[in-house]
Amino acid sequence: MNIVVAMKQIPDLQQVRIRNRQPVLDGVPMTFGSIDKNALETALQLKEAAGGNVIVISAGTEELEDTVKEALAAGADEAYLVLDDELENIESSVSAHLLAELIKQIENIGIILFGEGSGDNYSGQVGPRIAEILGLPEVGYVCDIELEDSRVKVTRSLEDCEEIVRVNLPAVLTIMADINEPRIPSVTQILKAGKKPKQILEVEDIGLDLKGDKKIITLSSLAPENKRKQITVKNGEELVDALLTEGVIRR
Amino acid sequence: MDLRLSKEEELIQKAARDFADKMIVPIAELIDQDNHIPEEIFEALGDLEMFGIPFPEAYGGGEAGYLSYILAIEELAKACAGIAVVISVNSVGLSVINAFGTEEQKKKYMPECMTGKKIFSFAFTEPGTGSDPKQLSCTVTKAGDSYILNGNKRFITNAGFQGPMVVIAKDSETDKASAFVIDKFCEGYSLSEQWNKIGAHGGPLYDVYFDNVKIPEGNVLGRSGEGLWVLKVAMIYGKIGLSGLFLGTAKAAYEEALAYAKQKTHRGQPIGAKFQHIQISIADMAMKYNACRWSAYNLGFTADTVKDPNQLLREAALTKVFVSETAVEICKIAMGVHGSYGLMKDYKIARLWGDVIIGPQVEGTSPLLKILAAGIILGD
Amino acid sequence: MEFKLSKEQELIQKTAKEYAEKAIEPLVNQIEDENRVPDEVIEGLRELGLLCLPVEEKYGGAGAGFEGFVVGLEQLARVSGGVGIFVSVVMLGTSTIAVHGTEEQKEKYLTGTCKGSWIPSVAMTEPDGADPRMLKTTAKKDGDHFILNGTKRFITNTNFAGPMVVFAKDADTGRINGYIVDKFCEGYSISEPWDKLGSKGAFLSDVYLKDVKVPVSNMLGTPDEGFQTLKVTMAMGKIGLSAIYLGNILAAYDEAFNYSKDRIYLGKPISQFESVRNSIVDIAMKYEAAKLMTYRIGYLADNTANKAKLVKDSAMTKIFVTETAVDVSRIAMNVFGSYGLMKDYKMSRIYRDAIVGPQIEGTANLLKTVVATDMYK
Amino acid sequence: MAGIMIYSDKDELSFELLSAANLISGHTGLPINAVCINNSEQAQGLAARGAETYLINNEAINLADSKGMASALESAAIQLDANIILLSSNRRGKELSGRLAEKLAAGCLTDVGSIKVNRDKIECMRNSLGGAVLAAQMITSDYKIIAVESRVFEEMAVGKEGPINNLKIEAQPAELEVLEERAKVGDTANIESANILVAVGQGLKSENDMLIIKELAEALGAEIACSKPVATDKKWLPEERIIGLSGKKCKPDLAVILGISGQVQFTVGIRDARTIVAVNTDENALIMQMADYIMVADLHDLVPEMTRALLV
Repeated sequence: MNIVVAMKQIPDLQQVRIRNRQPVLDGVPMTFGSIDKNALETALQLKEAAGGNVIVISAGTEELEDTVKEALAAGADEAYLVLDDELENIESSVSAHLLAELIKQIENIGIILFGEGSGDNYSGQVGPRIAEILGLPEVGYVCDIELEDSRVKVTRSLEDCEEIVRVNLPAVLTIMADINEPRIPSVTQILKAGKKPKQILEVEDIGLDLKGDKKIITLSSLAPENKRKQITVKNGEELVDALLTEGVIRR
Repeated sequence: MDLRLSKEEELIQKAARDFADKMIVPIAELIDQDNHIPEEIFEALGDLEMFGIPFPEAYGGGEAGYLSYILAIEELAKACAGIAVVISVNSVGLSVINAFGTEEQKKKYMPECMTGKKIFSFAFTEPGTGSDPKQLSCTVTKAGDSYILNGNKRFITNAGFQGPMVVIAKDSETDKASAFVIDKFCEGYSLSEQWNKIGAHGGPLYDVYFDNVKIPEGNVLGRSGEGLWVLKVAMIYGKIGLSGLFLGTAKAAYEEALAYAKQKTHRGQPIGAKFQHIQISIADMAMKYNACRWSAYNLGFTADTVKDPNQLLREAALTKVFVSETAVEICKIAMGVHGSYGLMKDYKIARLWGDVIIGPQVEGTSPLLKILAAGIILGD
Repeated sequence: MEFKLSKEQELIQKTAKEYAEKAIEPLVNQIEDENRVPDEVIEGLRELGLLCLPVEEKYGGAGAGFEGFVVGLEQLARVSGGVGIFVSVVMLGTSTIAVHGTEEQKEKYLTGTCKGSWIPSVAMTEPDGADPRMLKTTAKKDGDHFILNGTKRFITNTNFAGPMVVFAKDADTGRINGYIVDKFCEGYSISEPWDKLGSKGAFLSDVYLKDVKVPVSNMLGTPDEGFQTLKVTMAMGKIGLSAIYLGNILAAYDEAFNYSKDRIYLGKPISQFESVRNSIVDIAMKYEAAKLMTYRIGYLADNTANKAKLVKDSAMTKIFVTETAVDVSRIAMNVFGSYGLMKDYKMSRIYRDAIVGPQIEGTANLLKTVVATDMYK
Repeated sequence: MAGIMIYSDKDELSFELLSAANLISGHTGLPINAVCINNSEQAQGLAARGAETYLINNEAINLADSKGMASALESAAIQLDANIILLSSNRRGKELSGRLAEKLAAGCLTDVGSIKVNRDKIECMRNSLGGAVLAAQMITSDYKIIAVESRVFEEMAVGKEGPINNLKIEAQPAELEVLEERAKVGDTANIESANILVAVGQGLKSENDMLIIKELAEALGAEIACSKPVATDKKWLPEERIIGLSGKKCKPDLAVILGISGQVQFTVGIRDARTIVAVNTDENALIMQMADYIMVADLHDLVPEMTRALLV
């Protein structure tokens, strides 16, 4: 059984600075989103329990060929990638179609894993969209997975309760960050990463028109304005007095 | 030049950093107090293959080169100098086996010393001789197809861990030095009490006593009588490790001071924002750390690309002197930023102060290494 | 990571070294005494592409980038600190125009420098100091011209024809901008040259601007880019100085090394004495560290799109290299003993040159506060 | 073809969506259809708020099966002739929106934090780049799916009664079954609905210090929240209390933020608070720039002092 993990290359958000309300992305290195790393770890643990191969899929700019080493070093066996420098800031619907094409190239799939949301946009759409394209069942916000024969028992964490669900395979699962802690890759794994098999597809191979099929337009994208009072207080008493005067607290 | 880390280098650095943050930082103070590193740490480091970064894959290593090795040692040492000392000395043993060992010796000793379960030592220094090779007093005497080893060695790191040890001793008949591999804790092997070292705790030092230790003939390392060649190679790789190690200590001191300057307030304003002398201190440290960093990384690159051992020894000696001396300067400045608080063991800088002064004193003091480098530079 | 010069950079290094030894070395005393880089040297540098190493090829430069520049300048400055400063200021002028200039400005001034006979200058400092907020030189808009008035201090290469980037305050808006002035235009005059302690050879004077008329098209960048332009200039100046004083260190190293082998004391070369050996190693060690810092800033300059961002790293490098140069000169001087004091020995010049580094383009302590401020951001 | 359709698995969220639909309808004149699945109570609630309500009663539709749910809502949208579909951006809602969007070849925006209608253009604001920026976006496809965060709109008030219609939808066979549903163990705090929050971060030195935080929270009548590392790395608080991009987005009247540096991954979850107090030892910490009241202090000193001041 192959376990597929979808990962998204994003700028290292810790290093993004804001100038004049615009994000400065110049020189910010690319990495995988943090929940994606939990998804990969989930796949690796499933593989350790039940065998099979872990295959990473991703679509992104040419740098992705380097970034994907992070996943291969952590233990993924193989990568299927779409590389194109136009693949920056693409819509969820486009990502879903590109990734679905990659998935179609892979045989004998058991589970397709996603993080519950990407590190940058966190919109959580691509997993469910791919499930729809491929006609597969999907369970989101999974915090526990138990493999059964041709099915899987998962715990879905909702806002107010947990739901234990049994689902037929193949299935799409999106996982929560607290499901595990990603492992630290070992040295030889890191060095072998670049030598692991990679299937690389071009956008033309897939026949998708990146520009033509826009469903969303972005009107503006600015850091939120901060209009705050910025009053410096010296001690706890002064602070409490100020808050009482403002009426946000009562004694 | 291309001063970007490759993705692989970056990932090795990150693996070491993540491990250090998660597993070492929380217990670093405890390691310092107890002068003891928990075995789980060694095993976990073994699993991450941090013991074998530059060594051939065929013997269980990572074959990632010495630049990666320095990147990893820097990160580990930043969290705990003692752990880096253990790895560095272990690597010295591995380096000489790798350079001089027979196929059999390599197969026997290298893989086990990369798992964290066995740890190498290297024994050269003696009580009477300091580090002068011409005055060795440890002797071996040929007896049939074995050698009998007698004598004492001083300040030997990792001597208390299970694993092999390379010993340099003089042949009582030929008067020439040879290198041997022995198993620690074999018959006739015994240890002194631990030396009470000022810092880099966790990698304790012992004196080692050999009382008629029997060494099979097959355990001569390299050719008989060529012990000083083995020593030379050991010195090179020891200095590479120490350059990475004290680079890490320097970084730790710098980061501590920076954090302290941001946090400590004087009349409502952080000292780093208020006082120009604190700002100058911070800039001085950053500048000096940068110089150390490029020197140390350059040494790693040189070790990966340069074949001439003399050139490498020169670079290694110069870099070790520069980095370890500069690390002391950085730590002194960082101490200045802390004021009296820096004297308190509650602050990490107090621990780093004990760690950093070790640098210029070990594996050849700075003046001694300068004599050595001068010989190569002046070509005489 | 790869700490290796490219083949091209190795060749630049070799060319600069050979040219400096062959063509500059014999003239060094003359350059010092006359305080002027001779025309044949300038022409020689221009022909070999050493005058305009980082300028793009399409304007007649060598297109060697800043890494190529520092590697080349190190070798020139090793032979003559004065020539080093001269070349560095040419770089400063051309880079400032290259970063913020319009295509027309670049076409005119960069080409005029690389292929013609111009030598650029940059004028920022004033008698009251070098703090950009305190600039007193003004630019007053008057139709399609600006009228510049003010005095600039310690400006290099003012005796040559060519463009001068003058930083001045807009009389109306108070904003600082760079303006390209043609030297020796109407209203431009210079003082007697300053008699500098060391790094002599590049002409240094004050500049007086009296109702100098500059066409509006000669303003550098847009009105609100002035501060960025200034930052670029500041960063570039420090890259140049790092390379110059790296050359100074290399010169001291060579001198001390050779002297230690030649000088006989008690029947053997002094290189046999431990204290001298120690000194040589100290110098070698410090040279290596300074070299790595300098080459790295060259690398960084080539790989940083926004050159204004180099302010912190270039300042750190400049402080490190110039202060190390002073240390090294002291150590080398000790190797020479009394002989080092004699003008017959090159060491005396190298020593005088070294102390210039930490004092110019921002003193070490001033720059450290700049670095620290950046780090606290 | 034009019309608005709303659906949420949660009653109160569906009442909020009704307000959102009214906003859009007010500008565009489009009719509003509220859909409920196997939940007549919700249907009555919606009708009581004046909605044209459609109740789907078909026990074969499984709420936990996003595939079947998307298919049900697709046919509802077609039958009701609705092209603007508003869903709640809770977990179920987000799963559903992606899936439904794909079915309808629709553009879809989730985690929408505010909606502005500009003539007939619906502009949605949502966080992007890890919360570093706020993007104004618009869907251009025929079908538009918008998943709105909770508490963005007030619940629609009860008013003129609307009709409840029955809608017949065929169920798709589900490829999953729900074995069990269980309440979350332990902490059930809802920091999103608290009026006052005390949020702690890595400035807190030890778990024991949580005591003084509790005292302060009690004195203020506040819920305790935290930045991510306090819950995931240190495990001093449960994950339900995380504020931020991958945690909760809160809009309390007052947020007292203690020892949190203010990375955007955190601030994105609290920047809509009405009043923000930031306490940090570093005056240059990012959090200070977004606070109404700033205090440079060690939280371990300030918190007891503040508690005392509140109790006198």
